[in-house]
Amino acid sequence: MKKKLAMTLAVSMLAASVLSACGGQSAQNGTTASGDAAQQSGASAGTGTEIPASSEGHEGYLNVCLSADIMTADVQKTSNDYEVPMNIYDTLVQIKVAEDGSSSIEPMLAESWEVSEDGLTYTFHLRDDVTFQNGNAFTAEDVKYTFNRMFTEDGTVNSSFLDQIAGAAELMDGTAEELSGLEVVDDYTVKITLKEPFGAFLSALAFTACSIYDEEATEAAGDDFGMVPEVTVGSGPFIFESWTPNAELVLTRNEDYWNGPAQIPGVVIRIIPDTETQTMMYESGELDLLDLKTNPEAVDRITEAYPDQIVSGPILGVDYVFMNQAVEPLNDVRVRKAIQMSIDRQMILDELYGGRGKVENGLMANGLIGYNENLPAIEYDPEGAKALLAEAGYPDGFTIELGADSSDSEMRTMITEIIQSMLAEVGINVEITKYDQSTWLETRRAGEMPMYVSSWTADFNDPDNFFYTFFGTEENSKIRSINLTDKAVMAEVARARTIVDEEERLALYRDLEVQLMQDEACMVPLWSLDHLFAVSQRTKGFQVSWNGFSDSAFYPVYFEE
Amino acid sequence: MKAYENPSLESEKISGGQAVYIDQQSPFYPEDNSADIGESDTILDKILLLVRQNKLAVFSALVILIIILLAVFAPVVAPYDPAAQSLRDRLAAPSAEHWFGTDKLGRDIFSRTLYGARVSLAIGLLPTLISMVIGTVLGLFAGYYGGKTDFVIMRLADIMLAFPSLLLAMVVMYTLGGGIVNIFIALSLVNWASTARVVRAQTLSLKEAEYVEAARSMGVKKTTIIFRHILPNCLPSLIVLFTLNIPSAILSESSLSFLGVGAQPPSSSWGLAVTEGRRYLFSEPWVPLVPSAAIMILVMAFNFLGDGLRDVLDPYLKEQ
Amino acid sequence: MSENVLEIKHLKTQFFTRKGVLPAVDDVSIEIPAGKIVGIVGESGCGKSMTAMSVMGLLRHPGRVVSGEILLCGRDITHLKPRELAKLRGKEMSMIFQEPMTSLNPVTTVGKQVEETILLHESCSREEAKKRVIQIFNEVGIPEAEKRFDSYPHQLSGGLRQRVMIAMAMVCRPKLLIADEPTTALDVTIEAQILELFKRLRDETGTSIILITHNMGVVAEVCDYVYVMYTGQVMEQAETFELFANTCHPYTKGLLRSIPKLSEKVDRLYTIRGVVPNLLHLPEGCNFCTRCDECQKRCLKEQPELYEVKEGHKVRCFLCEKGGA
Amino acid sequence: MLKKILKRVLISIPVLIGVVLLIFIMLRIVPGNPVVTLLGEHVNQQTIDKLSAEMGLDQPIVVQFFKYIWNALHGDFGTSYRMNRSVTQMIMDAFPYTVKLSLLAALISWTIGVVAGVIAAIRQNKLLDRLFMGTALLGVSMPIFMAALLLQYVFAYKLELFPISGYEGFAALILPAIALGWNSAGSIARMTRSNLVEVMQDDFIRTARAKGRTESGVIIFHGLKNALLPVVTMMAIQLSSMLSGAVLTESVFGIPGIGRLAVNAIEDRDMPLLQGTVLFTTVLIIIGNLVADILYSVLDPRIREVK
Repeated sequence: MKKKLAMTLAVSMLAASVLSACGGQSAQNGTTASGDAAQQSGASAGTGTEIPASSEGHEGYLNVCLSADIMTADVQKTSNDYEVPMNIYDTLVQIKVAEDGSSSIEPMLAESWEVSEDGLTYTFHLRDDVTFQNGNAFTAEDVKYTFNRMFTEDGTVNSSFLDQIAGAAELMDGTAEELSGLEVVDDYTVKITLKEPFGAFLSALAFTACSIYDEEATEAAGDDFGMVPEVTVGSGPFIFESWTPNAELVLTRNEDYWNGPAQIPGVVIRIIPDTETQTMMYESGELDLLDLKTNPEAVDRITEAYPDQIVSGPILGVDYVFMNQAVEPLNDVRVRKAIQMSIDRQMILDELYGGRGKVENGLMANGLIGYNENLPAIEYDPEGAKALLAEAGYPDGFTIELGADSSDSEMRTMITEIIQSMLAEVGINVEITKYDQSTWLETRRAGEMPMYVSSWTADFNDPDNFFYTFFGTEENSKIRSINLTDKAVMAEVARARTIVDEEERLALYRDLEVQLMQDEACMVPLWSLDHLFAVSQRTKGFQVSWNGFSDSAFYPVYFEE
Repeated sequence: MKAYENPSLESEKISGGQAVYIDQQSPFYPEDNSADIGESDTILDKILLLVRQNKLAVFSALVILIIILLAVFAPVVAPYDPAAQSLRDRLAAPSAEHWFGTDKLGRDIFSRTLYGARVSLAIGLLPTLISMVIGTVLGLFAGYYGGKTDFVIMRLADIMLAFPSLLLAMVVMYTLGGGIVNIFIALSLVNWASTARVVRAQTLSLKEAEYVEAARSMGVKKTTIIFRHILPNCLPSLIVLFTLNIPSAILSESSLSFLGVGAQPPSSSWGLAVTEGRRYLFSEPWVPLVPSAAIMILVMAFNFLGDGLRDVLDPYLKEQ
Repeated sequence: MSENVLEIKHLKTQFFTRKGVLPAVDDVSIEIPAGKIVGIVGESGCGKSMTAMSVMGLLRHPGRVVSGEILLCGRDITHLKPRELAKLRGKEMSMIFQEPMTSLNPVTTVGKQVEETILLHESCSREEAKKRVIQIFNEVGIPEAEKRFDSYPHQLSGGLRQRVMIAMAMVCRPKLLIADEPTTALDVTIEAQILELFKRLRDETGTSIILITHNMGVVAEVCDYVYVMYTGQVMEQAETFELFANTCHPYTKGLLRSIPKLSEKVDRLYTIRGVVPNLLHLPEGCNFCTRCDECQKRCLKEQPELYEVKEGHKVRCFLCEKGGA
Repeated sequence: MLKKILKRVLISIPVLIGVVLLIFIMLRIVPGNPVVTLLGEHVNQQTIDKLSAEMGLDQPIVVQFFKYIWNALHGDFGTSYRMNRSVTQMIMDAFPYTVKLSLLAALISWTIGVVAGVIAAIRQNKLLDRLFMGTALLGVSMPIFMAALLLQYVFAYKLELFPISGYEGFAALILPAIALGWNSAGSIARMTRSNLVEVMQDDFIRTARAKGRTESGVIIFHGLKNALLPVVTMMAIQLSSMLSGAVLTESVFGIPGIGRLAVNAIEDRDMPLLQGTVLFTTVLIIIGNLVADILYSVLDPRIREVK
């Protein structure tokens, strides 16, 4: 009898599995009719079996994907996951990219603003017709609340974008209750005072991390804010509808958006870890948008197959080889210069990226405010490099460690391998050491990484975002394992950000760039790249974000059937 | 082989349990066996039998041998330096110059595959050997001493077996970090338990054998009994187990590499080559397919050889 | 002599091994009269089991009947298709084996296993089949038959298992039952009971029985007629009484001498010297010459034939060439 | 019977504790502070220390261990570093996907495995044997992710018979399940084949032949039943390798199951999540072993009674 019982159990288990599987199937049938998404794009051979990514109730949504699930939609608590925030929140100001590639700061939640002569006081006049997605009206109090929260809430990571505001430090270490530099003048006017002039302040405010929250909703949500879609409220063009961890995020159009509702009903963001899968899904019409940066090897094929569906924009970022001046023999400027001269950057750019980008000779990325087109080129000259090495006392080269993060992209890994082999040509034996990410970061932050390859992309469109990050303070230069020895230059970098006069400021940055990158050869600038996206045939209006981030705003997107 | 880790069976019968003592007289052809092959069969005899009987296994052994030779003489055979890059020739299709084409950095895939064989063979052989030595010693002691020793060792084995092996290896790699040496450690640590179980079960039955009883009554030292009298009788099963464990080690390496916690570039393990090459499955299929074919050939060869060895060495599975 | 249930005529069964051809059964002719118990005796490997297997059609690769005829109730079954032969097995002829411990399927109840035989050969309902199983269990002396129906083999003693085997073999009332060393694995009291059962079954059902054994005592007890086999050949054949009373072949003599007798006091039990020769390397002359106490020069060169020494008593020995011994 | 089950359950307890301890220790000796990774680029040391303290990472390991055990006993496996969610909740969300995938894969592998094994055993060394065992062995010999990629490429991308990726609905599960099941089918086929070959040498098979079963009847009614018994316990081992394989298949096909969680956890150095997923899978396997053991002893009358 027990045997019978066990058999019954086993059989019912199997049956349950089959049933649940069938249940899934019938649910599937319910949605196949909505397969219009699948009919799009170049996959003409579609036999009708492709099933659109979106599940029930998401017909006509834009189908996009991310490689990894987001951590939170609370933008104050993430330094990676901007896609959802970019679409569900608004910032005070925004950056717009013109046809010619130049970018400008434009109004968003703030209709207009004035900056005082000394560059210390910013007065923002806010829109009075904005409501949050829960119906609450947007007022100056929300701005105050949001910026205060950045310094007081546990787990926020983006305070550096706002810490120029007077009283920020006090608020952070608990000696003040409120952000003293932020004053609510009336419901629709906010006055912000900085502790010292900061030319890039508006650019910083335009960054998604400075999105404005609804005080009431955010307070009510508590720890659930950013984690539970229903309570994660913003004023943006899309509403955070649902989040199935590791599977998909759904954003639905905000019908009451102050700037008019978006033209697409919503966005389904699927989590597809495998980039090869992403490419296949795009080709079979299951995705409307494919980020070619995450799948560089598909670029040639995709651009060839869908030449009219490629949207491209420059990445306001540069890849660098970092060199630690605290490590022998990298403390010798001749050695650093030799390394600069040993890497054939143009060839790597041509071969790996099909030349889609620009070899950089300085710190700043092509497209950044203050970018210097006319920097002298760093020539590829292995013979000269050998001579320099001999001069520095290393005629037979030397051995140096290059630390790599094991979670690096395959492209990055290839680049380190190529650099290793190129440096071997001039006698430098590069040992690539793989660290897991946290050890890599910790070693780097401790200033002990001899060499590494990394990139920096602008958070806000200002040279300060590059110079200060790497050279602004002793601490900054240490945590990037640069350990800049020239303290005079460091002081100049710190001074530059306080200069009010734009021309003067940018001129100083240009000088500093020559000093740091050419004279002192602090790092090897490699290139800035173009960010390519492939869109489906029906998808129009998509724009690469101004800095070339992978995360995109979908408000401008529309379908052309 | 995993199939024999069956806990409920261990006291009943385990592959190769009473290896040498089983009654060789099959009712169907008593004359054949008792008269000629008989009980005095050595492992060598049985391997000779295999050579005559199972062409596939012999062929597999030959393939393995060739791969070993190629790996050993890679510097002689390989037409190129496996690390030499030639960016301009990257992803070149197979040609007279590059038999299997070139990879994403313009390195010769044929040469890399030859050198990769060293890594993959080492990963197949070394950790398997280490883990089996650990497992054998623990299994012998557990089986022979019984009691608390047995309980502790077997619970330890239970713990190891409770983990999905890949996950456990992932955790070890997470702790130690990527790299070939760490794969050795991870795989050695993970796979000893199944060997321990098999050896223990055999020891349990061999312990009762007359000649062991006799040795014991004459006062032979316990360790001597274990290693001189019991261990040799476990050897046939251990050889089979060894051959069949190698493929899983090789595959584990490729899985770990796929997940990014295995071998790290620029090393040239096959698993890593497949992983790195899979981006090119559409456009330059030779890049991932050559190393995966290499893995498959080696793994299959070991599987066939193992199956063949089991057929001749393991009386339970003797075939017609 | 009454009608023969089974006639084996010049049967040759060979094993085609890699090392050569093994003549497991070499020109054997056996007759089994209805309602009799016929014994086949010999040491292990003498071909007695192989003869039985040949009859049953249970030879496995690489063994094969090479020539000869096997007539079951007058019908030649040597060339039947496997499927047709299967129909006969269990119905017309059945077999029980030496190892009662392992000859039953360990994961099925013994009742079901016996029932299976009925259901295979006769169309009858399950209930009816079960009834018949219980009935035959009673017949073969299995106590508490109904309870035993649901027992698994491992729950039964060796003797009971062998009774189950007999029940299974007898349940369809076959004309011929081959019992291959049915009592070897059992202890003596059980052996006696089983042998008694054979006699009873024979008497009650009229089934002919081939009893394969190496035990002359068993033969003496139950057999009507005896064949002595050695290296695949029949060495001597006679009615039981005749054989014991008038043993001719040196091999048979040796077998008989090796039975300990309480009446005689001996220092050491007699054994036939030497070992059974390898079938691949049989002596040129008489197969037994290597071990024969009475071996002559001729025996080394020539193969003796079966010489009839008396009606129904044949001997393969030159000593009996002229009849009588 | 009940006693036996109870005994098996009791024996599992030290195993479970050992598993927790082992995982716990292994994950604690990892160098590097996970908080650093977690917080990313824009963060200062102050924040790092604050968060480390919040997560209890500054406490002695023994304290951490007992806290963990205590919480785990209350169903709380901690909070994921990266996702900032309850690990228990994440596992519960992911579990159904993995279960569906594994069950379907198991169904596939058992069916294919047993059928191939039987055919191979019957037609030993004939063409069919070679064909079936070859296919089965191909599954065993191929890296499972390669099988997944090839299936995906051929059947989803080229032939467009199935969705390339996804987790909703039956169709989306078929390819991942085949990729997963193919791998195990090989071992099952091999085991079935060798068991069957072995069983077919047994005495009771001869008995079955003697009672008039045709060869196919003998195999089906007597051979298989005995040969498949050990395969039942194989199911438990299969469960283990299925869950291992799910790690790879789920990654390729984008199924948000337990395996994905584990991979994510490793990529993100998310210790609580990794700990939770590994523990959870291990418990599943222990339970699976237990069930297989019990099932085996239920199916095999010999073991049923022996204590």
